Amino acid sequence: MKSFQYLKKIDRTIDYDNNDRALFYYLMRVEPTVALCIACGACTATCSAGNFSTLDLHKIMLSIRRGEKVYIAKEITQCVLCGKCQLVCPKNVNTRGVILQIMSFLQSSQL
Amino acid sequence: MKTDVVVIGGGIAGLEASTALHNLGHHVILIEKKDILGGHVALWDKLFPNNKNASSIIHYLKDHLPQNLTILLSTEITNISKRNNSFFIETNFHQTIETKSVLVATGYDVFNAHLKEEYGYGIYDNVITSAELEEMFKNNKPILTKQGKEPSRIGFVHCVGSRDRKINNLYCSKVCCVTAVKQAIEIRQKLPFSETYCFYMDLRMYGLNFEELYNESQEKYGVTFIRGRLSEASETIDGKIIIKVEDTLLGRPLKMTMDMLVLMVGMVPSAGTSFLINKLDLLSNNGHFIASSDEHLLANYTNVNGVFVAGTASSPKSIDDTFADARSAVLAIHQYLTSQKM
Amino acid sequence: MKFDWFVLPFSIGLIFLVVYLIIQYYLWLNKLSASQLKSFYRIFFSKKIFLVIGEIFSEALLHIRIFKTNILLGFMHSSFALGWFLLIVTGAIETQLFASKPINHLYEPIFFKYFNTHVPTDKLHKIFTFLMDLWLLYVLSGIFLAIVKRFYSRILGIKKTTKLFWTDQVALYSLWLIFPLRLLAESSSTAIFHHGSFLTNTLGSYLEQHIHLSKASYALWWAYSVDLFIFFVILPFSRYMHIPTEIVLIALRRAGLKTEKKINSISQFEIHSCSSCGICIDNCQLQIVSNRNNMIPAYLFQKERHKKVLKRDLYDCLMCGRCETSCPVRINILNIKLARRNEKLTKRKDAFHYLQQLPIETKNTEVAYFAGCMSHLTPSIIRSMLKIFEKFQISYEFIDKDGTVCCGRPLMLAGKYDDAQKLIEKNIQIILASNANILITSCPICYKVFNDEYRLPITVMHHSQWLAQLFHNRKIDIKKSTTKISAVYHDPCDLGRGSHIFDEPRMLLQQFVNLSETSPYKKENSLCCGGSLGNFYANENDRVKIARHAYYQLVHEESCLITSCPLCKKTFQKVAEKPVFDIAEIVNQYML
Amino acid sequence: MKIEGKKQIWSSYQKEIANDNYYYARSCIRQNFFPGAENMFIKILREQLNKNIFDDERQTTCTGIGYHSSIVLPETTMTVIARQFSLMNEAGYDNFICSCVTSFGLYTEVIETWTHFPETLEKTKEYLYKSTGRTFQIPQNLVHASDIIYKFRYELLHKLKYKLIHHKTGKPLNVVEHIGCHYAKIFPHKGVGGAEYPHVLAGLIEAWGGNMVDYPERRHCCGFGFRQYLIKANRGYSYSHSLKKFESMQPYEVDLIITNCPGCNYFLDRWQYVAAIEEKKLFGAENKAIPVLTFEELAALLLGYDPWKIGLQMHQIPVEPLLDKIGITYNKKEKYFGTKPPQIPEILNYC
Repeated sequence: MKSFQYLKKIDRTIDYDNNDRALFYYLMRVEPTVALCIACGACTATCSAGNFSTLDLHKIMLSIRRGEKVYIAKEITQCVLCGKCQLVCPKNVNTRGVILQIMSFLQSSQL
Repeated sequence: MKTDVVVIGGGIAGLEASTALHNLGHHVILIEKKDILGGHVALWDKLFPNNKNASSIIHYLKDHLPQNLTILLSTEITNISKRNNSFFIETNFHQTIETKSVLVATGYDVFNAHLKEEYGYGIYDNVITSAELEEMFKNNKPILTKQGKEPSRIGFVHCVGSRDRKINNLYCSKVCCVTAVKQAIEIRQKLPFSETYCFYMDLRMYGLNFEELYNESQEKYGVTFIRGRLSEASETIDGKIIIKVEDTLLGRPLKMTMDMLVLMVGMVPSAGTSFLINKLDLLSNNGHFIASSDEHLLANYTNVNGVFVAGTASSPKSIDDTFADARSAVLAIHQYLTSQKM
Repeated sequence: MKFDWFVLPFSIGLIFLVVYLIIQYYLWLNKLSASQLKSFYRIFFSKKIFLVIGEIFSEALLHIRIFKTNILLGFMHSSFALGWFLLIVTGAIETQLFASKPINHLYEPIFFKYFNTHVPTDKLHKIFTFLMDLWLLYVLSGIFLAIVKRFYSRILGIKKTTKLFWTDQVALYSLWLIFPLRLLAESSSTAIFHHGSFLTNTLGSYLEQHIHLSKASYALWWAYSVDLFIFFVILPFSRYMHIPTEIVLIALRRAGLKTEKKINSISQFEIHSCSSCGICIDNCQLQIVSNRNNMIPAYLFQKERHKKVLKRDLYDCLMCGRCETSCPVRINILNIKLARRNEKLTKRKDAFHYLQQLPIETKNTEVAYFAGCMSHLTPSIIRSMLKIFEKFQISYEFIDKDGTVCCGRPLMLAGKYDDAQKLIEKNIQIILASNANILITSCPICYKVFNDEYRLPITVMHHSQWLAQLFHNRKIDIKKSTTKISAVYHDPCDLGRGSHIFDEPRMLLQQFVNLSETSPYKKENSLCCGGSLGNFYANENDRVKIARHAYYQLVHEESCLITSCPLCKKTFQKVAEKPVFDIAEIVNQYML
Repeated sequence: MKIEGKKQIWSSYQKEIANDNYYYARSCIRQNFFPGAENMFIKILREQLNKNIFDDERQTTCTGIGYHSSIVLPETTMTVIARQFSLMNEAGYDNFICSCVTSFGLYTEVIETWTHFPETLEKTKEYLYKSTGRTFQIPQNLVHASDIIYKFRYELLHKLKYKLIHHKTGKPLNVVEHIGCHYAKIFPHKGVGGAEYPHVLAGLIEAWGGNMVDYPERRHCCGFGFRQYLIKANRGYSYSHSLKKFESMQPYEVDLIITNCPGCNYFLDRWQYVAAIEEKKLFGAENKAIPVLTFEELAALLLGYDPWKIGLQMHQIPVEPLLDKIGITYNKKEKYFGTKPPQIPEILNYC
């Protein structure tokens, strides 16, 4: 918006129709426990990396379902895979497995 | 006509109570305004959480009805009054029934979804209520949009008409959460290539095996639950519904196009319940359901001596709760009638 | 000249095999670094060569380690290896002694009974003939056991035997056929020339009564040779590649070479040295509870050989190390798996940028205490340690009190070795800033990585070691009045098998509790609790099953379980009937 | 879309609209942006409907812009509004018409506040008396100017020279209506048709032959938002809002947007112009931008007034394609009354 001296605002809305949920379908195949997350936040509360960073596993879990790939790709690098989340998860989500699969999925999709 | 007890309402509470009261030796008249018995349950297909046929419940109740029980179908009460210790009930057939006691089992109506006008019920083609969806299941109708296509994305909006100050219904209707889970699973079973979404404020999976059903819906059927109250729905040029919610767990607004939107309508007191509240000067809870004399100890008693209440006339209840409530009402009436005889 | 056309299949097969091996080994060795090659060649000119020869004899031929697992299984393996070896050696000498020409053709000892038709007359010759029959019987007994093992493996002490790839199957059946064919061929010739001994003569005369021998005999020699051909040609593409490769591997190992962080040609030697004997199968707890096979070394290396390894095969493994401990060939299974995992995930440049912002506070303390991530979920361990520190007035710095920068091992287990370095660097800074002499950790996972990767200039101790030392210095007194509880000690994988700390915890615990040591699953043979950070595929159901299985193998009746790992404690707690303690809790509870 | 369902809702949101004798409160910005609109309103009422309407030169702003930007205190606003009412009383009128939607919202809000908190009414009376020596009465009927046109839409229908119909094909034109947020979103029962399915402009469109387009983002704000627009750096926020609406209405091939709010009208017009230049996007039928008119301008246009005398050249989006569709003849040369025409960017220079 050069000529008008202000910028178009980025829409915060999750545009569900246009998001790519391939990651979710991939995870449903290889690690179906991903579907069990109820976003209770126990993982985030205990997260070793989350103590020092913005890593928020329950948000990543939700973003997987919403197809917010850019957010996931940005945040997932902060995970140290320590596995505390797995110990506290009330729904027995195989969190480390999910994260590893996300990493390898993103790697193969070049994000 | 003279009788010991008039049971008003031929739903499951009324049927169960009439049978039990009759078996205890009281003379019972059961009044039902429709021409069939069974109330709402007769309109349903499968029950949560175990997928049992709703009709099996009605069959059981009908099979156990005493043969000489007086049942007045298609009968509406035009007036009811209390004189001395008796109630006089006038019907649309100009009968007058004199009774020692009355059991109000008038149940509920489903919430009028027109009142949540921002959801577009009655305006958008593909917004339906959960009751209508259940009817489609019951009658084995194909699940199709108004445009005649199989919907590929279906949303369930929880708490329509419940827990909403805007329409002055503060209470939780109790059964809609698990009904949504049940119906979402059924949709996935009938339309395996569809996606189903539930938009909820809280998920109240209070009953036995409800949580299991919820887990199954997620893991096996891939139902997606989005925590956020639907704020507005609008129709697209091709008759789909665009919904706007906040994904409160992500803290971001979310926009999604749906082929069909199902409103999980809650329970409101039925017209009959309101009528009786007026005519008998019954106390009510915030102008809604009939108030019990004491919700713990005297759940089936009302402020009027000789008037008892059972089932969803006093609060939203599941089928199990309704049966328990009806049975406890039977004991209350039995006690009342026996003490009167003495 | 002693020649018949039937010697050709054998000779071609053998030449093919030898050429193949020379080329393959040359290619592999060629990829080694100069220093590695140097240390490998040097071994041939040092005293170590005798150790190599000794180990080749004891392991490649006798299979002493397998004997230790099960006598019959050991006998089976040794009968093939040693028996065949003796047949070849004795046959070669026999040919040398009793053949007409001073130099024999390659194939002559193999078909000796066909070409040499003299009846043994002198005593020496008779002894050789006898020996040859004896060795053949030895091998045949092994084949008998091998066949039994295929159907009733439990007799040989193995619950499950390896399922084979098709080349393995062809090789296996051709191997099984070699010796019966040899017996039949020799017996048929013996029946004609009477130059055999107790076995061949007897069978020969039996056969003579039933079959027309002169034609059958020739056909049998052909069959024998063709079978040898098949075996030799399929050998490089089957598990029997381990026969020659293990010999090279023994030399490599004695030269101090093994797979470390990356897959290289040493790993190739290791992978091809796996005989798929299947001993690892029974030792895999994940296999026991889930019936999954893909991660077991016997199968993993089978896939490695055919380049068919999937992500799941690598990551669905507890990394407990029980297979490695039980492996008779001593293959560095864990290193190979980790190195392969490392190839799967790439390094992220932008990872862990937040570490830079963490402040590092300089302290001056005696002890740096690093509880570890998991210990924060078992606060009783941390509380016990802190109480002990305070009681003995040890100045300590609880360096991960407000959240742990992970030690890095979980990332390494995921195959992100490079990313882990960033955490390691940060932790080294934090640890060194405490100015402590000793780093104590409550977590065996951290302990292992502190030792293996950190190269800290200070002493690293697991709290069980440190407490044992404290006790040894007579600083701890035990409450006298209390009766000792009976208990079993569980060795955590990373502390026991991973770091070889077996005795200190036991020594310490013996003072505080009645330690029962009857379970066979202790020390090197300890079981995994199932909590493993190495596995990325096991669901909670698998893990609980492993924990339950392990718990009831260890704990009987009245004992309670003591371990020294927060993760083991937390995992066992889910299935335990009685409380599970950490060693620090026991010390804290029963010290005066 | 089920029209019966909407009718049911419309019927539950009807309001009382006075029949004659109005006191007219003008809008601050409309007088500047589209001066023809208010003039035409007065003209239509006087000439076409023979109504008595008083246009008071003494009136001031309602303070709405300052109030919604948090720079004017509520007490000040109440006092200013009380003065307007006092002027109305003095002129002998009881029926108050606001030209501006924000004014309408604010007058309604102030009256509601006085009703629910009578002490504020007393305070206001005191302030007004102390500062001006005036007293005041709350009007009997407070409506927005669009309510008046809505009320008389069928009377006007008989006088229309043109209809919202393509004069060649005979098909109804696709018309989007946009209602200012403060018209009914604050007090749904004060607006014709309520907040969810407002009828006040939809009624005009239907009555005058057009096809009302109900597109998904119909209820979305135009993005004016007062403080968002007052600060230049925030204007991108306003722009992004309008863009959302344009993208949502694009599939409907819209011929015309009508609004009843000064800010909305200005920005729906202005932001199309910006989008055309910045993003090379045009959102209307035939890949042209969508003309944006106020309801008065539309009424005047259909009644046969000269487009340039109504002031349609004040819009940045060219209106000629609409005039062509309706079949209104106009003189191209007279558009700017002989003055130098403004520079029109190439993408919009299609007429």
